[in-house]
Amino acid sequence: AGGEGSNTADGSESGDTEPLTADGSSTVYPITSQAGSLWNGNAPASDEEYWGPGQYGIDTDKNMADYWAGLYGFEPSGEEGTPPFFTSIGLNHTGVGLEKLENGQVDIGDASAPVSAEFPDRSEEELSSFTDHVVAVDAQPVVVSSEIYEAGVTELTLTDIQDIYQGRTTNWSELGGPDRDIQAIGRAEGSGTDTSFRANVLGDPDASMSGVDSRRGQNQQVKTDIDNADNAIAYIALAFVDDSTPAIDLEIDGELFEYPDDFGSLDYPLSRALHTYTWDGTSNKEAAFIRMLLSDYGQQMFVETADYLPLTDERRQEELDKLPEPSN
Amino acid sequence: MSYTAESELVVDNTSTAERLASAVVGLGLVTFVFSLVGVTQVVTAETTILGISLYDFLAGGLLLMGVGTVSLGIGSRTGVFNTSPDATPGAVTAALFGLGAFALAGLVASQSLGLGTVGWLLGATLVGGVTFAGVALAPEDIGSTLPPGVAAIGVAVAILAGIITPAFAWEPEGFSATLTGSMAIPLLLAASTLVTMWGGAKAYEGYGSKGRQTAAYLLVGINAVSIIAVLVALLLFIASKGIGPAFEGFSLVPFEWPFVTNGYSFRPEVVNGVFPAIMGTIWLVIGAVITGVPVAVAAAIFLTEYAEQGRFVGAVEIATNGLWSTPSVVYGLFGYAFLIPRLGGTTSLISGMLVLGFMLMPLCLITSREAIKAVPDEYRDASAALGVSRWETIRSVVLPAAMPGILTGVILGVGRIAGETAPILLVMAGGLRDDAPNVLGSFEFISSPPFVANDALLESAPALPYQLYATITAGVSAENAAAFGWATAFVLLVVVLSFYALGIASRLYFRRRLNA
Amino acid sequence: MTELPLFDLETRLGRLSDVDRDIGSLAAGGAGCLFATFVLFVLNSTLAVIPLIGFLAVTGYGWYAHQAETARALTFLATASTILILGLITVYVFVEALPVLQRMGVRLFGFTEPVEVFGVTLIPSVESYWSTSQHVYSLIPMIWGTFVTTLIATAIAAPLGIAAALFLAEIAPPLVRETVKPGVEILAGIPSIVYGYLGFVVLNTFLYENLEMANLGSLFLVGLVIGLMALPTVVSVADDALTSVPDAMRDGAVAMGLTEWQTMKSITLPAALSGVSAAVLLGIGRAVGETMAATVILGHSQVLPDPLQDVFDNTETLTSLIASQYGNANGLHMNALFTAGVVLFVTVLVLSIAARRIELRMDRKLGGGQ
Amino acid sequence: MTDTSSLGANAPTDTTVAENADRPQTTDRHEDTPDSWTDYAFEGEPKLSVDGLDVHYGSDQALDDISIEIPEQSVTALIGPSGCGKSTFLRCLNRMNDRIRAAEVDGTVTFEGQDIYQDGLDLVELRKRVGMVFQAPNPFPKSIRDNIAYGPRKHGTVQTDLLAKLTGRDDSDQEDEIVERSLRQAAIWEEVNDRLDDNALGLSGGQQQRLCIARCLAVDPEVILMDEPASALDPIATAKIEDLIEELAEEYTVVIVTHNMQQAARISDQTAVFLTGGRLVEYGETDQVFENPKSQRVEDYITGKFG
Amino acid sequence: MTDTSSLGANAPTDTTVAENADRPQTTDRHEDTPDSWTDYAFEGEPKLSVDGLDVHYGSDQALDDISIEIPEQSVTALIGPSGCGKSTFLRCLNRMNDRIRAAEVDGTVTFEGQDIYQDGLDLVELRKRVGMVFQAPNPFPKSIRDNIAYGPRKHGTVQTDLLAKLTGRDDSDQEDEIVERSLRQAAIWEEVNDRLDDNALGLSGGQQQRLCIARCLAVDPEVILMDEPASALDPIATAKIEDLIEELAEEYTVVIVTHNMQQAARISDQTAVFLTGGRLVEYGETDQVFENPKSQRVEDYITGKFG
Ligand SMILES: Nc1ncnc2c1ncn2[C@@H]1O[C@H](COP(=O)(O)OP(=O)(O)OP(=O)(O)O)[C@@H](O)[C@H]1O
Ligand SMILES: Nc1ncnc2c1ncn2[C@@H]1O[C@H](COP(=O)(O)OP(=O)(O)OP(=O)(O)O)[C@@H](O)[C@H]1O
Ligand SMILES: [Mg+2]
Ligand SMILES: [Mg+2]
Ligand SMILES: O=P([O-])([O-])[O-]
Repeated sequence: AGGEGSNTADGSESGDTEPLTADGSSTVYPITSQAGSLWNGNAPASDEEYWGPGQYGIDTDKNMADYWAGLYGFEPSGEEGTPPFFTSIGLNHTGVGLEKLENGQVDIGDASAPVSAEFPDRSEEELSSFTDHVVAVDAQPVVVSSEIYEAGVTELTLTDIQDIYQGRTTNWSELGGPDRDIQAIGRAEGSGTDTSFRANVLGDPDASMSGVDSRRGQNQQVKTDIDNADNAIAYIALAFVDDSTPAIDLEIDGELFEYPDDFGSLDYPLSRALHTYTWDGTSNKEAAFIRMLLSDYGQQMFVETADYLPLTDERRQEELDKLPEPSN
Repeated sequence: MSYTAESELVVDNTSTAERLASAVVGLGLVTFVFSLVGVTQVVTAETTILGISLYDFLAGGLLLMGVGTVSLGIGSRTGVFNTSPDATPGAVTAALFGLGAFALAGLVASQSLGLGTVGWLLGATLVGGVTFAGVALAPEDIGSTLPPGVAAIGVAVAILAGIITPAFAWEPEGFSATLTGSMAIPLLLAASTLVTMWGGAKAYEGYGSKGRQTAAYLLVGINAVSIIAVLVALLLFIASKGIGPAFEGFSLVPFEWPFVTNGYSFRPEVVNGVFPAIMGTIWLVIGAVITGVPVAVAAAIFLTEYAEQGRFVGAVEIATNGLWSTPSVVYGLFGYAFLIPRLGGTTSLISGMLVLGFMLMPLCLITSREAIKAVPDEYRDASAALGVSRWETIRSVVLPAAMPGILTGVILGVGRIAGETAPILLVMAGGLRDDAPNVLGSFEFISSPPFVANDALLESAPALPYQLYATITAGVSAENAAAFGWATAFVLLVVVLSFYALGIASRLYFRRRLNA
Repeated sequence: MTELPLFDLETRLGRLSDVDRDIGSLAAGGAGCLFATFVLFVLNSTLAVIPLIGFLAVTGYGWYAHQAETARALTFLATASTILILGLITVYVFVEALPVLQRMGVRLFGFTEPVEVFGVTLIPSVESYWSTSQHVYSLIPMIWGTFVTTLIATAIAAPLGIAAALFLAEIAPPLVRETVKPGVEILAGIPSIVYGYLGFVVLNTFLYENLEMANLGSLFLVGLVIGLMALPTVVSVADDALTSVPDAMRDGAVAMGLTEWQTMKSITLPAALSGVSAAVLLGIGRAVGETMAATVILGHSQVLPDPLQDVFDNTETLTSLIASQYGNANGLHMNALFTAGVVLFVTVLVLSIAARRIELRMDRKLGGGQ
Repeated sequence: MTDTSSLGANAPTDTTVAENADRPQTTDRHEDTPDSWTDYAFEGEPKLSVDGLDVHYGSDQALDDISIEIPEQSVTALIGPSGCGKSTFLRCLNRMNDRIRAAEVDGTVTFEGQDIYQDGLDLVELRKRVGMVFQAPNPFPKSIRDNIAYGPRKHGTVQTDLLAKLTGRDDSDQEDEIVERSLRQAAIWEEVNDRLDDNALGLSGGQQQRLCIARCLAVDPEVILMDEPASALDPIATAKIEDLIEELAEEYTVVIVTHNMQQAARISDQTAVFLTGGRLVEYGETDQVFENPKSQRVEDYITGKFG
Repeated sequence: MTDTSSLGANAPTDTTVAENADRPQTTDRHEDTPDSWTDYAFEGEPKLSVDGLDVHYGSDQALDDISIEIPEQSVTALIGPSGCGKSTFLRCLNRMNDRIRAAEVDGTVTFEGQDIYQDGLDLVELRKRVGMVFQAPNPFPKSIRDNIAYGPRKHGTVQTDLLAKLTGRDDSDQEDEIVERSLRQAAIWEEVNDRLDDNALGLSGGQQQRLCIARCLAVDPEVILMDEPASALDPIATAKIEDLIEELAEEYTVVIVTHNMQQAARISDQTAVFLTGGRLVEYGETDQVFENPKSQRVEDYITGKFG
């Protein structure tokens, strides 16, 4: 039931109850998967924990998915566990998600880098069918094994990181840490996180990364490695930072960005937008789901709980304006 | 003491030497088991026995073994023990000891004494050569007890005297790994125990060809038992990790088994399960059997019943062997390049079925061909002599008689493909959270070719092995993901190994019935 | 007794030709339909279903009217399909690899230094081994990784496996043998992803901690796991080879006053050598083609270990390259993955043919006495 | 059948041996007795007649210019040392040799006057009418009933499959009749009638062999070829089979290969002696062949000087 | 060895048969002749002596209370119908029965006065001294030379491996000597001396069998057990083996199982006759046993009434 990819914005498909499918970025995954699973749960309005519309200034007694889908004319089911249409969220990389979107295999392509950076060879024209929706902001942190952090490496300069990933620094002792080889972990080439890391830190999406010791497919795997190792460094999505994978402070051009306080700042050079692309405009089904993500409810419930930064009100309004108008 | 033409026909075997040798071997077995467990760090240097550190304890045992073995050799040489050793322990033994000495001397020279390449090579060659010559020229009793005895005493002393402690660390040049004391001690203990036991076992039989046999049996037996033990421990480990989560919320009355009947929901209050993956695997197997088995059996019939040995059959044999040995990931690539563009342009259940069917085909072809070949010609002759045509004979005599063998092959083949991940990675994928494919309910007639459509077949579907892979990529650090993974691994193991067990049991059963 | 004429030349010949004509046209029709189906399917046309229906109809009628001939034709088709499938695999994997094969040429096996013999450059250098952004693809690190893991796996599985097979086939008491042998065969069925999971979750960290390694994941561990994985297969196949040595040979040696061990070493094992080496080659084939364990355990970096012999470093194998990169590959990058497939396919094919040759040769050499 | 029990080769009988010893001892009398036995005359048309039959396996000659005529409703025994081509000859009579790739057959064999090696011959029909019983009992791994009914079912004589039942053409009764009659003829009915649905492999060797004879009879052949049908059996089972063969000869034409000369002497009406090289050296009435062989080599063979 | 060529069981000789026919025909005379043949007296100590030997395979009794003494440097033939336990008996003499799981042996067998079934017996040593040649030739898949030298090398009689060469103890000459002597003794030297390095599997059946005998001789045993060593061979090869056995008896003690009574009569000094049920019914000088058997059953057997 992968959508045909030829969704139009005219709302004529309101009767389409095929599942909404999304795939792509492991960075965006925590947001969309949580949203998708609660959507499928279709909690009643009385469910304070997962829906409770009153808390977000929404006046309705409909179930969760019934409400958001209802905005675009989908018939409410009124039953918990049965949304007007189901969602199915896959886990991959940005590149895969965008490709599947292009091939019509999914309705939404999750992306942690803009499509222009993922497909640098293509002209703007060729990319025009990708319809961009930014739903959250990630301030990509650099994390190290907790042993390294505890040994005192809590702060690095941008140059240090470039040196590590380009193979010029290979031992923690050179950076004031213990005498241990550095295990530089990277993400798979073609992942949004890798693309934006190269662009933001190494200065070019195609920059060489000869210092990488291993590459992993998803943020989740990277986190497992950092957990298990005692000499690793990695770049990861904000959602994956915790005590076992501490983020270090970054000094960039003499300015120190401390985790977590300064990471939300717009100046933080490694911050990036998280996208949910649709193909060739936005269908009602897609709009219903994305509108939910952009709402207060969505930003608090999915973006903040995943430890990402919500959009500013201004930017949010901009994004909401891109969506088709609700039909009721 | 070399070979005598008229050696005793009956030898009195109960002697001090025999008792001493049994003690060495017995002590060795215990030490070996503990050392092996020590390698897995289940027991460590901190483990104590009677207040003594485990490793000191084991080293003490090893010391005794070493002394015992040396005494056995000297006792035999001086005639205290009645033995019949050969003139020499043989070139192989000498070479192995020489090699060991070469390696050891090389390590000491390069790592401890810090000699350069030329230095350590020279030293090592010298020590190795002398050892080789010494062992080769020594009488068998001395040559096969002194070196292991001395090695054992050396290792034991090194451990007892604290030369090698858990804190020991040796980073070999050019390797990004370090041999730590916690690994080195049990490994050294295990290795020297094995060699010493070998010497002891030889002495037990009074050397000679019987001594060599007993010693060899000891090592070969330990090897076999260890292999089985490791593999079984592996299964038990997975079971111990997986049974708990797999049976979470299990109840018999009313029957509930959420892990097997639920899907994956991410909702904290619901037990996540693998029902969709089980269904997916079932459909995959059904599809693969439908595509692969009839073709395989038909080809096997043609090859055994109709074809004359010749070019064509030769080519088919090469093709079958080629298909049989083609790596599964190459099947995946083939499916990606050939099937996907022709079957909806996306990863799909049907592509998975076909690719696994292609993989299943050579497996079943080979076993079916064997099974049909094994049908005695007498049956064919008898049928022909009754004036029954060839095809009728195949249908009503040959195939029924070959059926058990064919079936066994199919079951084993299915077991193999049910656990395959690599091919479906490229052609089917399927997410953690996909629903169970509803193949039967999705058939539709349409007006344009191909006239029948089935969305469920053209979509990705989850499958057990892929699910396990997805669990790994989705991050084992996520909450409960590890438990979910173990449980999935356990269920996958149960499914696949059941197929194997069934196949092997049926083969044994039919073989036995045939022989009876 | 009804006196059926054995044959009656005139009527029978007449009928025969009728039947012949019927069968001939059926065969032609069926073959035509099937061919059309295949061509249309390859051309990616849904119209393929129309000749397919035709084929099924012809087959159905044939089955009803001329079962024996139809059955024979169908079994022939099935047999021919083995060649067809192998052909399709070869063609499609090669065709997909072609763009990169053309682009890279011998540099597909290029090092970062040019390979020179007497000043003649055989293989020009590559800037880096694997760069998807510059579209430079050299398989050298992957080939090295596959080679090393296979070597380690074989070094474990071959000697230990053969020794265990000797134990099972020749030494173990019958009761032990009859219970352990099926057990070993069952163990051969443990799916590789399960080993992978174990490797990723448990072994990776275990080795990392206890060998104080620089990285999680290593060629060494992959080799170890694949070796363990291949063990039951090697044991089981080698055991079959040993048990098939006729008892008469063993009896001959034992009756001369040789110990069982001497008999095993110098008679049974040499006599079973073809089967035993087939077992080992089988194990090697498995190791070369093993995907999931390598993919899951290795950290994927497409460079040669530094220094080269450092088996505790991460590299890539041919299989894990495909499995770890197919997901985000497109265009030339995807074609490059197919080149890895080509190398794998050819290697394993050569191994399998070699195994067969060895087996035939040995059988011919030993065949006389059995 | 004449009483030939005293003709066992080992039992010292009358003065045959002494007489023979007086005859001139040509080392190879074969050359001068090639056709003496074709004189063997019997009443009526031959059921099978063989003329100038040569068989080669690749370059080995297994049969060398055999000509012989076999009368109806009698037992013809073929004897000779191992490897002399007895089995090969037998298999030529119902073209079972076609199933051996290497075998090349020249010459003519006629069955009721029809050449069975000509083109267009219906092999299936031939084998229906010239049945065969093999050396080792080879029942199908099916029930006793299915074994017997196999031939008739496949030939469409009886129809008992599901389709037949559905269309109301069930011939079960007729099938039961055939099964009983065949088993009775093969003298095994009493032993198995209460377990017709048991697997035939559960029978003893002798029972299996009689079952195979019954299976052959169920197809209602005219000639029965038997290749050492008793060689795998114990004496008691052998005796039963021998009795059976004598009975069968009242209705069928039986050709039997045996390596046991006493057996040939006991049960056969005429005997053909083959010697190494695939040559037929003597053929005639059994009494005649055993008591007064024309060829020295046959005599040597019969008295156990070689073989 | 006495001339026994006229004693062939099939050849009508003197009036033995007639005489026997006059004797009272007790259906089972076994009971009253159990020990008569143990009276068989010979000079010197027995090489092998068997007392009260019983062998069971599971619940089947293969040998029933066998007692017999075998003299040195002679040929002892064991004859009897198929399945009577000849092979089983032979395998008891060098404990090859130990290799058959189901076999259970009771009673005593002594070799030069030593009980070979006692604990602590060196099986390897026993089999070195009591060699065996099997029914089907079973050469090792090695060169002819390696086949012969195999035993001496493994027993350390000759040392020709690399180590020995390095340490200057090369016994190649001695090995060559052993190879030649053994092959000569087995009457095959002439046929193979120019291709000692060819694979032994390339030899003909008869040559292979003689090679196996040579292989056995190379170990220099005292007793040679042979289980139907000529049954797989053609008459010419058989004749060679028979000659060889007669020669061997000058030096070795030979015990041979055969199903061919003429063979037993031709080559053996004493003959033991086993009958079904694993009973030894007659044992004595070969002439005596063939010409004047004490038991009616043996006579029936020898004259071919059964078996
Ligand atoms: N299938 C075959 N391929 C090649 N040669 C064969 C084949 N069958 C028989 N022969 C050869 O043909 C000759 C005659 O064989 P045949 O089986 O007819 O002899 P036989 O008289 O039946 O012997 P036996 O008494 O041993 O059964 C023999 O030399 C035999 O080796
Ligand atoms: N390995 C065995 N397992 C079970 N029973 C056996 C085994 N070997 C022989 N027997 C049985 O023991 C009895 C004697 O067998 P043995 O082989 O000694 O007879 P034989 O006199 O050598 O016969 P033949 O002349 O056929 O070789 C037979 O009934 C046989 O079935
Ligand atoms: Mg025959
Ligand atoms: Mg025997
Ligand atoms: O967000 P990514 O998974 O593409 O890095």
